[in-house]
Amino acid sequence: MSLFKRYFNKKAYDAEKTVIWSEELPAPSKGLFLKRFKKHKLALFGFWFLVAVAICAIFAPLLAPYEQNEMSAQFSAAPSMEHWLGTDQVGRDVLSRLIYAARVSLMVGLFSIAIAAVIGTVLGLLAGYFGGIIDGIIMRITDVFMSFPYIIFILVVASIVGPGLTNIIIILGVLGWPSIARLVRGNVLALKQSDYVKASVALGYSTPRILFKHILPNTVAPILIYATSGVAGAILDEAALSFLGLGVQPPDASWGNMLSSAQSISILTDLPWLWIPAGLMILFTVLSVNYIGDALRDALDPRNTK
Amino acid sequence: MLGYILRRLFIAVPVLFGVTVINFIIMKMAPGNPVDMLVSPKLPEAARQAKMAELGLDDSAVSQYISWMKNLLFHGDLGYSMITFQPVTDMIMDRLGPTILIMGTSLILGLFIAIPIGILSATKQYTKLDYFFVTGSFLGISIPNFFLSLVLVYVFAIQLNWLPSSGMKDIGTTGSVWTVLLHMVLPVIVLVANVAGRNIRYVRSSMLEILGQDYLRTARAKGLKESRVVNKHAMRNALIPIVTIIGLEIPILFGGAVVIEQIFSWPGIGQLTLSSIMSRDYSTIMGLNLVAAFVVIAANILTDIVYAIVDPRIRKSYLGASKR
Amino acid sequence: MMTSLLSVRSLTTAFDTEHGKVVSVDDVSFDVQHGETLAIVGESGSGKSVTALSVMHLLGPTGSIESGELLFDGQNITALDEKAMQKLRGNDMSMIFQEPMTALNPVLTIGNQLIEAILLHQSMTKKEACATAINMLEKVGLPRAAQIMKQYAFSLSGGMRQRVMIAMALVSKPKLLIADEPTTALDVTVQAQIMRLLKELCQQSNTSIMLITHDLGVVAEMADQVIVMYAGQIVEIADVYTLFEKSLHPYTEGLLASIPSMVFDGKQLESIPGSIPARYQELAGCRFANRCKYATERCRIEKPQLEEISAGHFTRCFEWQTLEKGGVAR
Amino acid sequence: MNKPLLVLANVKTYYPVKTGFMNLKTDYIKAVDDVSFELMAGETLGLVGESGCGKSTLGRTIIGLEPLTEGRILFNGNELNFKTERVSLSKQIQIVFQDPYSSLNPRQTVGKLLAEPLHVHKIVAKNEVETEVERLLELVGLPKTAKERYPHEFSGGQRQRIGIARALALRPKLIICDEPVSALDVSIQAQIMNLFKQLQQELGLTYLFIAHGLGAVKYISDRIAVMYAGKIVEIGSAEQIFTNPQHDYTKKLLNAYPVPDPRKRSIVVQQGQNDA
Repeated sequence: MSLFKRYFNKKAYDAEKTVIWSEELPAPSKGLFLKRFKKHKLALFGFWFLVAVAICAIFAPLLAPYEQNEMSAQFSAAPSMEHWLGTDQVGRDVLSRLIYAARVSLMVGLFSIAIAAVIGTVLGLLAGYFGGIIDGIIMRITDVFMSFPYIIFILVVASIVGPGLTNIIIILGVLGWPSIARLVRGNVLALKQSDYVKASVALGYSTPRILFKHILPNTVAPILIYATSGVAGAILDEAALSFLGLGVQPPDASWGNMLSSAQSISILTDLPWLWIPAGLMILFTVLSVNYIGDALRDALDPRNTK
Repeated sequence: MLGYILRRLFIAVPVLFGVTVINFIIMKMAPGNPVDMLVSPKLPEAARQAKMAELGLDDSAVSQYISWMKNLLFHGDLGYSMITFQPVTDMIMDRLGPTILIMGTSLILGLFIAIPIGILSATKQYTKLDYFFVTGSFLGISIPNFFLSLVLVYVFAIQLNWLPSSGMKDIGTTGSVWTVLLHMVLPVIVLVANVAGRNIRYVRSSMLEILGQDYLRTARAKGLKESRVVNKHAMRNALIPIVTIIGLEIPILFGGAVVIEQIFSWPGIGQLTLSSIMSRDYSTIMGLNLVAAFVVIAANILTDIVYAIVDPRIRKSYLGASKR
Repeated sequence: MMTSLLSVRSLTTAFDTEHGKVVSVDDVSFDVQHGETLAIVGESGSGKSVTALSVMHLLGPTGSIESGELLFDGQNITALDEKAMQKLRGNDMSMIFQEPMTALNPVLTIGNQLIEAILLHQSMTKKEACATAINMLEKVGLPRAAQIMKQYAFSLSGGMRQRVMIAMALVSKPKLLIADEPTTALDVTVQAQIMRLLKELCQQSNTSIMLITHDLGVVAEMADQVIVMYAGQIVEIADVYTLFEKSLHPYTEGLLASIPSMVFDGKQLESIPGSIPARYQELAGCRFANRCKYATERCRIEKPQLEEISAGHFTRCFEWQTLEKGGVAR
Repeated sequence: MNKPLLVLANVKTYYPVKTGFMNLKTDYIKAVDDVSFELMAGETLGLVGESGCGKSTLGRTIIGLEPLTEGRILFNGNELNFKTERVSLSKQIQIVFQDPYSSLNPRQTVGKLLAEPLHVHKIVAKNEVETEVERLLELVGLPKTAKERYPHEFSGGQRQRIGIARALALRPKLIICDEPVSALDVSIQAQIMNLFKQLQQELGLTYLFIAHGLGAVKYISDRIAVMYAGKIVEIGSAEQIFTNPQHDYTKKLLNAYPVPDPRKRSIVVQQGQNDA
């Protein structure tokens, strides 16, 4: 049966006869993503705010007027030309600590979600694609993990493994994967039914190829959207942990632990420069991330044709 | 329907089992031996061993787990606190009331705010009003609840001196309903801001999805007023997925309660959790964790069942299955 | 001559999109007479559905009527406010849609949705409305109507849902029924039943039908008058016999040739090459020129107008005489 | 055309459905119920039936996308085993899907989409992949420039051409055409049908051509099988099915089709019928 082979091996084949006509192609549409993203003015603002925070974090030693633990003679000093945001009870410059603390929030936000996304994506892919017992086991584990109230679970684990930046990142990452796994699994289940994945099976592609070249790229958008809100959540969680004293430990600065001292009424009342700037930094950072996530949702949604 | 409920309960069994196992493992991972906290370090080794045997701590982890489960299942007994020596069950029961009070109030108030605003926002998509509500909702989810608490305390308790900022009642009094209500205001505002913030967007997007459906065009083609199209045809469909919110909110509220109760010295589960964590009272933590997980699972089962009741499509498929 | 029931004059409808304003119905005029069935034929993107939605004022937030006039039953409804339109919709003009699967509200019973439609336009008690609803369901050929009243859409088949839709649309005896691809989503055997039902019921109540379809077979069975649309414009208007016997537009000719017949004749299937150009609004000449075997240089640089060839037969083509002679120039 | 290329013997595809109290009972949906036929090399068999009759499931069972519950499927005399021979079988049997919007990976350019099977199965040498892709595009009537574009930039008919080119890339003998024109506009349907026919003549392909209407398969089929509720109720030459249908259901299908001639109007429906 070599009709086909003969045809394809024929060096010069009669193109005129085979080509029915040549179709016109529509003009390519490019830059739609940016166009949609840019419609969200607040997301653009959030983006530049985060860029500024990131610059502060990266170049903290250059930008901060003082070392984060450098103590001056003035204790609990109100904002002045010397110390723009005043000093804390042991005479450290609040602005400098604020700048250094940006490192903590950004690192926690990015790295913990990276860990959670990797674990969640792999488990979600496995559960969704293979189904059956594998799916059953993975999904029951996510059920168990999601049954614990998240913050309490984190607090308990943090109290056992001990506080500190690295631990916080690992805890948030290791405990944050279940919702991503569920999201990915749901997407994979839907994509598995799609004709293009069926076509890939019929074309004899290997399972890893189908999983990683055909299914995964099409779940990236929802993962990315979810991860953005995950970043916001992780920043808030780290701040809460540090605020409660189970996160980043002094003397290292974190926005959360800078607020911690305000639990005492006298600091709350008398030294507002100690806690208000840190609170606002958390608020604006998280707000920026959330706005970006919202814009991403609009820009990446393939159903969105408006 | 009964078959569905039973099956749903049945699925929960392995999950609950998993919860207890993980809980137990975490406690075993905890550094230090609880005995060392109970007995004086100067006690001779033999006496220490005797104490361990008495507490059952020299058994294998598996048999410890089994006896712990036995106590839980047959006596509802979660063991004793390592710090206060009170029964954990009693400690939790004492604290449950205040927590349910602020969690329940916040959940109900939050949804009462979020549902109408979310629906209004969706029907007025891309108007100034919509932007206003959406921005408010973003603020609600982005503000750290401890920061909002501090700001509220600073403004309303310290500067204006309108509201109390700590405890559930005034010190030395039994506490009338009115004073409890006053004490509740600030913590509830913080939780409501969160609940409403999250759910305005949820309701809004759920409603937006419904607003694009064909059957609303049918309703308009009938000549229905737009208000009726929205309030009858769209709302019914949009409210069904909202049932699931309650299941999703409860674990988040539990987490929020830890921080809020700490700041406002509210004598609930959250405060107990934090103080147990700080004092490494692992048997109490374990009990608390278990109760929390149990509440979460129960809430999820309940939402699933309510969902099946309110959605005729699902109701049908399960009714059909159990009838046959 | 009697005045027509619906008179559409130079209707132009546009939508706001990401790429700016897109005109999807361009200067469309036609009449629907009392008791007649007018078919609007075209493929996706021809503007046929948008024409129907414009008449109903159901274009949604992004669409709007840019210019033109709509006269319904002697009344100018072009700029009618929403409240007045609500009185017309479902009462004097009704609409049924292509997708019976999604056109009914999934969480309300069939009875609830039907009774709602009745009470909206007729003054009667709830009990009377219920009886009317059951009666109507029986009329559209649904067995056990009383039971169906209590059921939800998901428990009915596609054909049954479309019957419910028809019952809902005809319950107030409208003067005009707009049927947007009413049988496209259904199987052929069901399609025949639904077509017959529509025809019977509308004849009984002297309801005019505006039938939107892409299927010339359905047109041949149902229509009195036919409008062929292509890329937002009307390209041909004729009565159904004239259209099928001596169509004078190359697009109609191509469409007719590409319907597979049910007679075994061993012929090749004819086809229209190519597809609708992406930005046809910007073309200098005829929008069909790129796919037309009759196209000349003139067709590419000059816009053809709709021309009356004989009484009631219009075509938008420079080369209609070549078609009439029945030959391809090349 | 002496030896059958594909033989189906008592093919059944059942889906288990859990029912009863606590879902303990298992019922079966008989999607394909005892189907047998032979398909000769170079032949086209039209498979016709209404929605839910199991025609698509049958097509997907033959190419191993749905599990075979019972029965035998022989290809070239050998029993099909997709578990172990997927790679070699994919070069023999290919499929074209109904929906041109969901059957192409939205994140791959057309060039990558067509090059991938060539790479994976090493159909041509690495340096020839580029020209082979162009050749495939030309074969289905698309310009070479289509390579750099993403699927969403094409119209429905053009996407279906891409889908056909992808199926042809592995140079299969048998192509399952799973309602490939149902989702397209009428004028485009005819284009694609003619493309299928022309490709068959050029390349000597064998088709199992699935459609819901008889009209669609008339021009391309040598034989036609009519399917109803999981079973084939009638199979015969295209001419015979159209001129001398035997089974009542076939007659009903033929009658139900609207005749494109207003002078022969006839909506023939038996009384008291419903579609429940």
